[in-house]
Amino acid sequence: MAEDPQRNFRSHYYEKVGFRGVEEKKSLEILLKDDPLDVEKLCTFAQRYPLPSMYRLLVWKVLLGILPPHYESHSTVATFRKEQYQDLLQALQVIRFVQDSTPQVWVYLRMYQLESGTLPRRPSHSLEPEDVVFIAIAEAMEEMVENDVDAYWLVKCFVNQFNNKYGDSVPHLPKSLEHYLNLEDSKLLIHLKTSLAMSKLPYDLWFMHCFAGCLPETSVQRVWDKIISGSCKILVFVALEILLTFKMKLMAMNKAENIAQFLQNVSVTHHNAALLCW
Amino acid sequence: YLENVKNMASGELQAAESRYETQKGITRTLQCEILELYSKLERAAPPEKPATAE
Amino acid sequence: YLENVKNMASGELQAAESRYETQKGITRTLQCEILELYSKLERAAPPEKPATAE
Repeated sequence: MAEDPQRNFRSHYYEKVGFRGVEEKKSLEILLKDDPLDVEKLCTFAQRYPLPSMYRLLVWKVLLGILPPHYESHSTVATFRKEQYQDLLQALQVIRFVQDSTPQVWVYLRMYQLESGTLPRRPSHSLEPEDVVFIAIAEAMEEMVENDVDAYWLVKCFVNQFNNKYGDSVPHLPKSLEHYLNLEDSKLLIHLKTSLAMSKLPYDLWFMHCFAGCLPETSVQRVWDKIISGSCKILVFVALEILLTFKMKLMAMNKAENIAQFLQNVSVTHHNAALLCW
Repeated sequence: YLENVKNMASGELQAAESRYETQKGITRTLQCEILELYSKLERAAPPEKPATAE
Repeated sequence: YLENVKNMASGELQAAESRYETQKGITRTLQCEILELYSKLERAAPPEKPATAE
């Protein structure tokens, strides 16, 4: 990108006064005029900028392969997707895994299990850890997306993509967080280490639930923009941001349990502006 | 352009394929359910004298 | 040649379509079977007191 200081200043200014993304929106609109869509360019865009909310659903679907790059195929493929959803739902109703009273995210979980051949023998079977992750992601997605068919496909493809692409990296993310925290604020790291909190941070919530239910929806969407477009590093940086934002509070706590508890509940108690501005 | 047509077709074909595979998975699940229901039924109402079981 | 590619693609899609429909027919049959088994089971072992039905 050409570095025009004047323009950058303006963009910066827009950001401050709430016009953030006027230029980004225009450049995305140009990309969306391509037919077929250039998936790689869309990924690059989403890596750099938050997606404008009016185009987020379309871009996510294309990046996750729910819709193909050719606009001409969209209606045919959307019909197939819908039928697949309905087939699953109907089968689950017949075998009584899904009833009218079943919460929507549970319906999604059962559909996903049926598709991946992991449906338990009975609905009462207790949840596996990966089911808990699925439910958390599904709950957040359900808030973001109105249409059930879209929501199911997005959760399913998000979870699949995440596991396939980042499954091997996730175990290393805590180490990576430690590395960056050491660079940014070694005092805080030392404090967290001496209080034995480093191993007890809410890593599941951050690195597996991808901040679902932990950050405000708009922040989660921005994190997911990056994940869907091909990088899970963002998870480390957001976790780092959380630690730095609450440094004072964390420094005042000495018990690992208290630190872990505090960070686990950050979402509920603090919608800190700093978390929205990265 | 030709490549384009091919890619377009493959997008649709993949979606059709996924719909089919899911349907196959559904069939498998339903078959298991049927077997289980039969065995439950046999336990509930032994086949020797199904009329008296009620 | 282009026409050829298009025809081939649509042929493949139709084949996928028909495979899907067949599978769906099987599913439908199995679903009916399950519904029937459930109703038999309920008659054999009323859900109110399943333990005493045997």
